[in-house]
Amino acid sequence: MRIRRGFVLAAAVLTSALVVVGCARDTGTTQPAGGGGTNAGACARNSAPPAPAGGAASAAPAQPNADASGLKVGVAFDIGGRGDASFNDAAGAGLDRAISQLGLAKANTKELTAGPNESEDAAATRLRQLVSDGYNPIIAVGFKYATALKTVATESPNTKFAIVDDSSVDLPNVTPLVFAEEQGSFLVGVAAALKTQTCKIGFVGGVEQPLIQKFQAGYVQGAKAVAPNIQVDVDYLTPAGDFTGFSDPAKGQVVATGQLDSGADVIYHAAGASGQGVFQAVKAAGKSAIGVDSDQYNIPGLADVKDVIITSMLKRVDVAVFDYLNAAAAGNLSTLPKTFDLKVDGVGYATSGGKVDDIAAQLDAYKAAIISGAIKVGTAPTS
Amino acid sequence: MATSAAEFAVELSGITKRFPGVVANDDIHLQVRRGEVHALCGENGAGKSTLMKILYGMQQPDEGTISVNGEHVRFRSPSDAIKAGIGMVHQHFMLADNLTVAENILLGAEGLLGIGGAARRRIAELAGTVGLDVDPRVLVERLGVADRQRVEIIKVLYRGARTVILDEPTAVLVPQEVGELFDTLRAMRSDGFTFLFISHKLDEVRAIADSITVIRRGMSVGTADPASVTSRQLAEMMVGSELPSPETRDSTVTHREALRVEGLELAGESGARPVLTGIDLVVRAGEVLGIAGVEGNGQTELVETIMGMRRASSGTVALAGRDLSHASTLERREAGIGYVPEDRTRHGLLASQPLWANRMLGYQSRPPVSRGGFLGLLDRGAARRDTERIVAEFDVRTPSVDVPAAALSGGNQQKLVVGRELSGDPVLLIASHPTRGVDVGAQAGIWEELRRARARGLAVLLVSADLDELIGLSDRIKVMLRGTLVADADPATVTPEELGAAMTGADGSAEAVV
Amino acid sequence: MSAAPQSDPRRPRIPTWVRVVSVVAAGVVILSVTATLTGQYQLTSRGTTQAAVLLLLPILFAGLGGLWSERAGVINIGLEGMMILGTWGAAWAGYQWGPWAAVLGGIVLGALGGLLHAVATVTFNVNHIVSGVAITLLGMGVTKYLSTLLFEPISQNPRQSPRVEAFNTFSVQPVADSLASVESQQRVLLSDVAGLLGGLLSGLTPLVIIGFALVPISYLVLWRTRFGLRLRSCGENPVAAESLGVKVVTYKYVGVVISGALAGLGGAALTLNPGQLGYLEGQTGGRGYIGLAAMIFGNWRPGGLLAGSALFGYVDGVQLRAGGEAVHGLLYGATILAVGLAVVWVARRRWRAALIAAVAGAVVYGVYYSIDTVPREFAAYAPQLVTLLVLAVASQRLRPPAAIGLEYRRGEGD
Amino acid sequence: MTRARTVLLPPALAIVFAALLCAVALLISGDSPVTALRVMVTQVGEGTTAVDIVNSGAIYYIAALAVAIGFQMKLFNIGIEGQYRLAACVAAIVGGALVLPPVVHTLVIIVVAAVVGAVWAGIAALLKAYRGVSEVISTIMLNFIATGLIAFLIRPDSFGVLQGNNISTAPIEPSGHFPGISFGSSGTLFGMVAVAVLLGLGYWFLLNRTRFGFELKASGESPTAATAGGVDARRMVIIALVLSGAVAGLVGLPELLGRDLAYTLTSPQGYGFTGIAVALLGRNHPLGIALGALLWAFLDKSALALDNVGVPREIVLIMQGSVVLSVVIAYEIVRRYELAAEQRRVAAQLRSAAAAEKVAS
Repeated sequence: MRIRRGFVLAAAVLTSALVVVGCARDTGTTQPAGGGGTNAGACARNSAPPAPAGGAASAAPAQPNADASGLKVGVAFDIGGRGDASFNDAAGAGLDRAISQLGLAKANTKELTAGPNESEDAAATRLRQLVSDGYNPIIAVGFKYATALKTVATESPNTKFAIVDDSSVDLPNVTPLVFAEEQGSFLVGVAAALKTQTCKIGFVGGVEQPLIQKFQAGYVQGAKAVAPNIQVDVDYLTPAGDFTGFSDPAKGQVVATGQLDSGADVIYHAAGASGQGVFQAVKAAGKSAIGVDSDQYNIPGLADVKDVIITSMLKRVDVAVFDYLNAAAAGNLSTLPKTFDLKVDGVGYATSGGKVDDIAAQLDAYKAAIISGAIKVGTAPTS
Repeated sequence: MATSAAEFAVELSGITKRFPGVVANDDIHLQVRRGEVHALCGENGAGKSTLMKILYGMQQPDEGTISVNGEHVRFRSPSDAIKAGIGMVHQHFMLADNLTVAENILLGAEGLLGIGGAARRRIAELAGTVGLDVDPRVLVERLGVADRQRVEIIKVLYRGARTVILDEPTAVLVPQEVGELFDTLRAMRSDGFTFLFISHKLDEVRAIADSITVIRRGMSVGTADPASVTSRQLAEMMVGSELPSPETRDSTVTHREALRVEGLELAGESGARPVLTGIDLVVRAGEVLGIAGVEGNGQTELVETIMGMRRASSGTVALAGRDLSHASTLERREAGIGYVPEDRTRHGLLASQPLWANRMLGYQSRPPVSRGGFLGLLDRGAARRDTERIVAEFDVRTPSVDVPAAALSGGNQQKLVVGRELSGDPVLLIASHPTRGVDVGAQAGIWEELRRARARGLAVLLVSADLDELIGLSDRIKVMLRGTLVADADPATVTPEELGAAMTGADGSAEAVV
Repeated sequence: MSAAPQSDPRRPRIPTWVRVVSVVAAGVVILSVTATLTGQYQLTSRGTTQAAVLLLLPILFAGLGGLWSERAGVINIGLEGMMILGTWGAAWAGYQWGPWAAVLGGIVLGALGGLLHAVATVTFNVNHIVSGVAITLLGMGVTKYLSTLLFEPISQNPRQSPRVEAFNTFSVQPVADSLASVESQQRVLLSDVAGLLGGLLSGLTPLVIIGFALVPISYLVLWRTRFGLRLRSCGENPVAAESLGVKVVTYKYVGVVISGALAGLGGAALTLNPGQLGYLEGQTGGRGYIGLAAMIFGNWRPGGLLAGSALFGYVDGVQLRAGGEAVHGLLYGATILAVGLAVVWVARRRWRAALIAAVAGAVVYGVYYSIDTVPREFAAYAPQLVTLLVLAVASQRLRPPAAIGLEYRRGEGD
Repeated sequence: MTRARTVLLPPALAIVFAALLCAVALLISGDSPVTALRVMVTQVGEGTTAVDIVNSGAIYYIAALAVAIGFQMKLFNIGIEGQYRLAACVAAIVGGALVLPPVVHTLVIIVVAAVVGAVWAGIAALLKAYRGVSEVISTIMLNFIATGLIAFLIRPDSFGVLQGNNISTAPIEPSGHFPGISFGSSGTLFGMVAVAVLLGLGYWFLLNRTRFGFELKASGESPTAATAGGVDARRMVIIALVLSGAVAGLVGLPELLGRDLAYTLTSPQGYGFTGIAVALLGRNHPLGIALGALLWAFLDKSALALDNVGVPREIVLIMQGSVVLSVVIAYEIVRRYELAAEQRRVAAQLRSAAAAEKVAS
């Protein structure tokens, strides 16, 4: 009895459903799938800004190389350490350059690496170990060291410290090494807007936190500066505090594929190791991707996807570390810039692979406009 | 194979099995002729079950030998025993509720006919012979007790066993069903099957057995001829002394109502038919009210509903005039209900806790165990002292009150539980199978305590499957069938057979039996 | 505890396949209606299905692992640890000898974890959850140590393996193409079915095939062979099984080791995931636990756990691909579902259930009506939220193996 | 004597076994276990390590107590992780928003944290008690959801404040701090360490001296017997989980009130899982847990020194994992052996008593 009633009900539902089968949908909104271009032809692009007075952008005068043979340099890396193909590696590269160019002795350097989810006191202990072993200066890589550094730097006023990605520690012996990620991201946003065929581009962030939002903000602003009606798909893998977003390529792949399916053809990622998934998705779809932090075209691990990487937003932690060590060796830290921005080549874009050579002029024009102050790049997403 | 040796289907000699602290079997000898029903008698805990587990390969003897059909065998596991043609129907059903009837039968015997059509046909054939009328694809959980036993027997037959061990097969059956079982056994005996029939129900043993072996305290004390031996003689062989009797003497029934239950109903789980319907009963101070019934007819649920462990869907429970229908189990206990649960290891004791901590269970809110107060502070000293009192008064054999409950024998555990539940002057004692799985000495002691408490004016609601115990102790008996009380009986005149008829509804009426 | 038979045992229940087909059909119809009415066509697009398959695969393997272990009576909350071991093993074998070696490597390392769990729980009778937690801890430790030791010299990164070659993907070509053309016509229901099916038939890897094949295989082995019957009997009533000559300890060991192997296979699926270079520390991200939840969700049955992992993969795929708006659209679908259930229950005269469903539907619709999008913070955890809600509604109808998690010792039955 | 053996032998065996395992692993990888051990032990005297060990030990201790409350009745609160993080976040938000007199401010923060932890655990408790949802699964799911909730709460447009590239809650005014004991250059002991000790005492008292503790243990030992003994199983599930959650809510406070003064994106995670491990190590006994917590903290903190001698720090993770697994196995073996011995002893005593009786009569 009960079963029969169930069947009748199911049949009723099915019949009514079948009635509507075949009715075409009112497809007024965005079409999914198929990569069908939405308004490819209608991607109006502004022309590049005029070169500002004073000619092309000139890099800040480089400081002469000092002799760093007397320094003992300690480096505390963030989670991942050397080999992360990201800012830890970049910091390491800066140190290596100091060894080769400034006469810093390899034996006089020491590198320690943070573990995941560790407490503040572990970070502090790491810094203290470096202090007590006589390292000076000491470079902390990553904003997670901020609190620990504040403690340790207060304890050891005679040791010089630098911290990458943080400017919140206000002590005389702490030098912040922060970057204008938004400026570099602006430029790759420009590149994306110039390269897109569909007038739709994507951004994949690893974890939705302020640092990554700076990348997003600059990228979107740059793209809109070129093509005001461009669509930018912005997605994050995980919300703030859930750091698995930086190490989940499977999710990166899914998100990127979603953006590609909805018509985006250039995707910029700021998602750490999850970016591997983004590259794979882009490669599978035969579109373009933009790397982050270092020149990802040249990373050996990404060799098989490098042909889709048209450029990378460079965050020159290596430059900052090198410059800092150089300044420290010279005994004058005041020559360091407050922010490593476009002007001092603290951020920039990569040209490896030659995929942006055709738009180099426009990119340089925007770069000059930013350096001259004609374009101000915001650090927080507007929406 | 020597023909003379093959006279015995099974021969056990010198079997000894020791457990930590206990010698379960001590040099036991047992000879079972082919084609006979051989009864193995002994009181609870005498070592019958251990012996049969050894014969069935579930346990290995420390000493002694087993011969089957005159050949020496060593059973490392039940599968060895099954290969030798020995099957066992366990006292507690060895069925997996969540598997189908067919799966339960086939399990372990898939090699015989596979698990396909041939097996299904064989099962259908066997089902016909034991009268099992269910689809073999249904889950066992949907079967009643009698059908479950039929499945158990099919399991053994399916494996082609020629020698079948029946461990207390009648414990869950009413007399009529026992008769049917015996008919089946006799028919199978004439087909050449051999049975080892374990029981302590002496009348049944004398009715079915061709020969009897009695064991006591792990030793075989002799064999008897069922044709000539009397129940009394058998009993004395089993116990080694005169039988205790559960008979009560004078009536101590008063007019004070201790427990009044009216219109009690318990709904079944998710739409199933009600487990209890329209239960009305009254127990007076100084009275023992016995509840008879085949297991699974709602006695357990009745007791647990009165205790507040199950929520009645309607009806009232009043203790000495006070309505407890909505009280919690603890409140009911505090109001003066003592409770001897049917399964002391599951419901009565905390096995790994010391005896004094077990004294607290159910009394954690009352003196002498509790000091009361907001935090409910416990008085461990008082708990120990009172446990020592129980140990002394109820003759609990234990070296101290600090040993864990699990270290005690079953009888001593039960004495502890009874002693605890008679503490604090209860108004009503609910005793569920109070002497199940208890040795004869402890049984007598428990009966004596119940009688004494009754004389002091305690009301007792007694649920038991042991009809002798029920008739001997009760002042009145009510019969329970399919969740309702269907008949009243007077223990002074009723016989176990009449009670059995009422328990199965075979008397065709819900009127009083007597 | 009531021993009373609940219904007439002479009649078997409604065939399972009828229920499965109706549930799937109802699900598709609800999704189709939702997609049409909310304009969230991503809900039934081929890409979403593909994403769902990609995301559900490791969960499915873990869930199957849970099934094998728990059917043998051993709770396996160490699936996460075994999966981590599997990712490492797959990467280690995979970068040297290719993808099939990776599969084998994952299986072997996962099985080792399972063996450890079996030793602890079956031989030593350690509480199953305790052992599972300990194995997860150990799995994390061992893989980190081994990666530092063996991967860092090659990959220059202690947290990541060198690149592991993955399987090529393939599609069931003519069918997939014609489905794609139907999907692009945007016809109600037809296009939705085409999208959902199309996703299932394209972008396949051998592991996807293995994963989906293992569902019926697990069913057939566990429910239709003597081996399976014996294994399940150990989870239902080990004492009875032993009394019938089943070597309970052996079967439990086999069940738990297979469980570990399947979890390890799940790890391999992560390592070989398109879009992955190989082993990456922390890449399991709790998928082992989610697999366990999917299995419980699926009532300890292969088809059910497939549904559980599919739900999880689908919701995750939707939220990752299409974000909060699509999850918002799902709320609409949930409303339809609740109303539908209410109607069914009214027809069956189960007033209370119907009322609850109706109220739930109203609440969900209220939420749908009052917001435009689900904040990313919640959308990201929509799968977990859905799992929790479904368990809250359905958990009392679940039927775990009777002897699960219980101590069993040889010869102790009575 | 027997008792001491039962209690002390298993962990000792387990630690030795785990240490041997690690030594073998180190030898295989070409490192010296002796050096590793020496460096780790020496590290305790360096800098603030000793104080850090006690501080972290206190945090692990609170987490493990929270776990142990549930374990007593065989409830597995895997959700300590989500409970403490959410509690710390909300407590930091409330603490940062309020201006109150000293002591009161601190107390309010503590109460808020406990309540939030209790509420979050309460969801799992209600689901378990009324819907039969396994607390293991529900708390795991709630951990994920808590992460989302926290992310939502500390968004700059909710309650968050941008601190450079980090987001934190508004810092708590000095009146809300829990003052610690300073050892100068050796660090500052969190004041909450004292609270952890008090919690341990309270746990012991509750368990062994009160009706609630008895009912809790009884429910864990045998739910059926407890029910027959008048213990309301559903109520116990709810109380035990809620209490466990309330204690879990305090896990984040030593660092919040003693050092960080705000909840940030980078606030540490994972204490919940450490708590489970430590509770297992300490076999739910307040003293055992304390030792387990200190051992765990020692391994965590001293491991930092391994970097100095080039030994992979991850060896400590193997040590931690294997010590937990071997300790539970060791406890089980010893428990089984002791029960059998006890039964033999009882039987022997009764036999000799019976024999004496026979002789006397």
